[in-house]
Amino acid sequence: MSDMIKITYREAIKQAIRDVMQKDERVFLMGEDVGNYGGAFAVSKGLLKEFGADRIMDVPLSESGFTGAGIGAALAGMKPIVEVMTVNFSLLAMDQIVNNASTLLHMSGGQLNVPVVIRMGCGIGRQLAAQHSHSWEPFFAHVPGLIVLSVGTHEDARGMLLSAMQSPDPVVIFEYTFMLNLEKEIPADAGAVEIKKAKVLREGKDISLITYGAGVYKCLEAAEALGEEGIDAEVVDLRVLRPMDEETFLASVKKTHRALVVEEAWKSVSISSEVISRIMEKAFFDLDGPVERLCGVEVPIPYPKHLEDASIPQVSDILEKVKKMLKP
Amino acid sequence: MTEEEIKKTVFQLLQRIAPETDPSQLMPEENIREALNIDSYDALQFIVSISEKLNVDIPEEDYGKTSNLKSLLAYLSKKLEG
Amino acid sequence: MKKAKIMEKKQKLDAKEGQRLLQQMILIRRFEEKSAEEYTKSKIRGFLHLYTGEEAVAVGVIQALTEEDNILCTYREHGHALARGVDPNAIMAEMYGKQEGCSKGRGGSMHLFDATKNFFGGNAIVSGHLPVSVGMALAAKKQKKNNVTCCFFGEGAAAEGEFHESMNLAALWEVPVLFVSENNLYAMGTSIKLTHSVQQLEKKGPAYGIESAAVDGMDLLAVMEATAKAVKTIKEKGKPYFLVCNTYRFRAHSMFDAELYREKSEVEEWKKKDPIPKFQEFLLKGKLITAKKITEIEKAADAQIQEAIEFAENGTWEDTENLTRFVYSETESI
Amino acid sequence: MIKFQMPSLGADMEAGTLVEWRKQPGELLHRGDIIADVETQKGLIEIEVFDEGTLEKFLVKEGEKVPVGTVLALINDGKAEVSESAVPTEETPKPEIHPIEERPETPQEKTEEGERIKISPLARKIAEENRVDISLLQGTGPEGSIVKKDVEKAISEGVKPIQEAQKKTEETSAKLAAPNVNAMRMAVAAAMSKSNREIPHYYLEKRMDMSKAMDWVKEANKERPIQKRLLPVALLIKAVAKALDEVPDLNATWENGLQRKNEINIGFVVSLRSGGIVVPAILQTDSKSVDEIMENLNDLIPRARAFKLRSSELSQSTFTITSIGEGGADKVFGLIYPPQVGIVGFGEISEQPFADEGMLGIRPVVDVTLAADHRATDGLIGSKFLAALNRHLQNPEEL
Repeated sequence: MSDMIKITYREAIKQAIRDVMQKDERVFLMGEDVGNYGGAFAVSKGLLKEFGADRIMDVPLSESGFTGAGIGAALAGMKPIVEVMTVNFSLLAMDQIVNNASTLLHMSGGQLNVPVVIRMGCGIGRQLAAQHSHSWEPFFAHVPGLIVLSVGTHEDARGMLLSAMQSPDPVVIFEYTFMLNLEKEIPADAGAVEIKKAKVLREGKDISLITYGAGVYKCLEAAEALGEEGIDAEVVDLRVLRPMDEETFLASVKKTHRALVVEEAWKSVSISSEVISRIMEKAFFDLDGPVERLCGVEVPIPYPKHLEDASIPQVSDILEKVKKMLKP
Repeated sequence: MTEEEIKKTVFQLLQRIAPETDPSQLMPEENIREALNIDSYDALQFIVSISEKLNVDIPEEDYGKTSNLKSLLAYLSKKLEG
Repeated sequence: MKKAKIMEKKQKLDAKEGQRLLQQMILIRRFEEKSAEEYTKSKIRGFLHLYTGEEAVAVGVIQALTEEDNILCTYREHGHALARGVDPNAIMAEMYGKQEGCSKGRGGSMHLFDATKNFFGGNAIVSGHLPVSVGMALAAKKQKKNNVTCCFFGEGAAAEGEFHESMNLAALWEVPVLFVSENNLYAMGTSIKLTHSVQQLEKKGPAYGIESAAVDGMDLLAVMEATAKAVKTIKEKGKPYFLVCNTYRFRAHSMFDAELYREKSEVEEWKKKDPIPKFQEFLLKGKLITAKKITEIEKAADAQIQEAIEFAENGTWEDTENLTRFVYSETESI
Repeated sequence: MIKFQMPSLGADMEAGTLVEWRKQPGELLHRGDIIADVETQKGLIEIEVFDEGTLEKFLVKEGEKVPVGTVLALINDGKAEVSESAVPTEETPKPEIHPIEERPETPQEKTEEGERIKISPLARKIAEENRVDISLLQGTGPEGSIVKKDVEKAISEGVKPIQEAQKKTEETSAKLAAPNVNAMRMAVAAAMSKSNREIPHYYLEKRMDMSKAMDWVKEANKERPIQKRLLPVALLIKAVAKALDEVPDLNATWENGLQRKNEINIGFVVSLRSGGIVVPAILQTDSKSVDEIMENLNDLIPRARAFKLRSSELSQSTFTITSIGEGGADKVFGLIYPPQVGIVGFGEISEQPFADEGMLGIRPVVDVTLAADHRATDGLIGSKFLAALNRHLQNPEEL
């Protein structure tokens, strides 16, 4: 086992950005407050001094404008990283992402690649109220032509961007801002990670906990607690929300015969809706009970802490639901 | 439909009725029903499935022409050209 | 505009160049007429927006650009594609939906692409390609190339938020982009009087610190003149430029348009300023062409268009098995 | 001559009203001339002509609304052959519709009260593989559904399959997804030996003329699509049902005394390709038409051979028929299925010499046998039954 280092989720992301910028001249970071302010959440602090204003570009508050410009620069041979401060502002850039980035390759009959990476801060949990607490992974995961990644672990925070920069197609990366200060151990020599497959983070035989993003560490915590009560839960981190890797979670369900999907996004037309449909279609005869899910309550996220906590699945909810499923 | 394709379809349909047999071993003049141990009920099913798959009508008087592989294939290809 | 001053500059034009430019305008005019005919025969479906009347803008601007320059247009882009040298056969096949089309049949009339000619499409979301043009110019600046990115759009686009964001970004980042607004007075069915507080669009440029000019879009020589100045300014100062070409479309917005929003008399008035006969007169007066040569050019254009029709007719339908191709790239990495 | 047609100006334009002709017959037409004004849902549109020639004649009057493609006028272009100007033929390829494979129809188990048994897909699969009758199980899963451990418990506690230490036979017949074939063989053996041990059989036999019946079937099949074609056996079954109607003592069971049955459910012996037999019942056979009986056969036989019969379908016969079919023995004497009191055996229908009213001819005939329980009936009743059966076969149209 190579020696491990303790690192915050934020530091892992910054290392990834520094790596790709050092390795490839064509890479540059553009986004609101990424330069002089050091990044809205201090992710890019220090990068301006190291790489200069030409490669760490502060942009005006014109999400459609600068996202479109990033797409144009990618078309013309550069490898921009566009930072949309939070996913909440990405709606303003949706036309550029959906009608240009993810469509030009097809409309041009395969002539034009758009190798742009768009990073977006997201997630719930610091009482930012409705307009600043959106989970729109399902929106983007619905669009053919996009690669959509959800950074649920520190290894992925350190490694996903490195692989995303190689992609000839547009990649959208969801980073969970409330995890930025969280410290975890990762291998000291951690580097690029593949971005095509889901991953079993904990083996188990009684039930499959299928999740992504903010749900990953919650499910791992729940699985530990369940272990003490004789329930052996398997935790599957989807990691790639499009194109979705179904083999991994189908194999898991075929082993455990039970599944619980956990996510923070609103329940209707969500990632869980897609995962459960695929289990129904391809693992029906392996099910020993209906697939269940814990999702965001369908309400604009409220400001007060107790309501905010009640609107998304917590570890206690996962424990209670699993026990109900296994011991009715 | 070439004769080869008709033969392939016939073998497929016979396989469906007599799963544990191997129709391709049939000798051209060998009586199909005896060789593959097919009773009158399954014989009717076979005729129905042939008529649906190749969409040809097979009146009862022609049953005689379907007793062995050689005459069956000849009968069917004539029907399909007609 | 000081008409006289422009007149003496025109002498520099030689016969060969003059005839080439005329041939381009005539080819565009007749290509659009043929497209209309093929549409009524259901050979072309979907939306079809024709460039008849505005030929001088595309020809005039594009002749001033080099092969390295990038071009991005709107959905009314047949003229620009032809002026840029995209193969008429491939354009017609594209409108027929055949896989021999310049976008493999997948884009249709509104989405003509040709990467070999740096022709980055027909873009059908109004002003959607403006930020993209700024980005391409930004990339050129970073790569220290000295090419220009030329972005065509109508006066309708100038009312979109993205127009303002793009103008600001272009000026702020000082990128080599040439914004060309083809002001044909109507955004689909709404006159400019009902869409712009300030109808002389060139007045908007200075608000962002962008050098701007307006020109008579029906006068090929004037457009050529103005574009040459614009490109020179961009290359020397490394700053964006905003050129407004006042022009007019003789046909409807698209094929299924009763043109309730404008008077027939207005259309007739503008037809008197048709750029093709005006330029023909200039060439004849300057002895740069003969009437016989003009007829030859017209015949050659018709032949070229007939060949394009046959090419499209003989084109093949892409197999539905390929339906999901080009959603993701087939190369592993760049 | 060119046919000038109503042009299609948009995919959503189906028709147009010809408001006004802008050219008159005899006028010369040039490419791009406006030939007419047409009213559409979008308003009045000027229609161009793309051909050169003289306007010959109008075919549509002003004010008429006509669909796209209608010939509005003829233009004389000096050429003999008639061509069309606007040919709105639909050119785009029709995407072939991929056939959706039918979902295998899972049988709906019903408990006595009729509502559906709740069982997880996994539990159902295990139950089917081990021939466990789930209607007997108590569910411990969510909403009282039967789950895997319930089925596994039933298997371990329940009736062990008789041959536990069975070697898996490799020959091709094992390839069939049949549960183990030997268990089937042993079950048949047990029933037959019980029958032989306990039931005093008496046997009767009669050769019956099948010419009228066979002709009737031939005629009937001419009017029916191939899928609905009848087999002679369907006729035989109906004839037996009618005969039982006249001789009710044979439609009964022997359980300390003769218990007559009011329903006539005829069990039909189906031989399985992998060996062994099952005997599904056709319920109320007497009130069913020959077509309905054929339909029952078309449902029961394939399911029997695919081991998809439900236990309830195998336990309601009141009388049984066995038919030896072609290419083998001439006749068959059945062994009664307890607690029934009779079984009819049909031999092969074959051409034989047959005397009828002093004339000797070749007729299709069948040797019919009856094996009956002497505790329940005597030979006279058996022979009365065979006579009735023969009479019905001579009047097939009444069946």
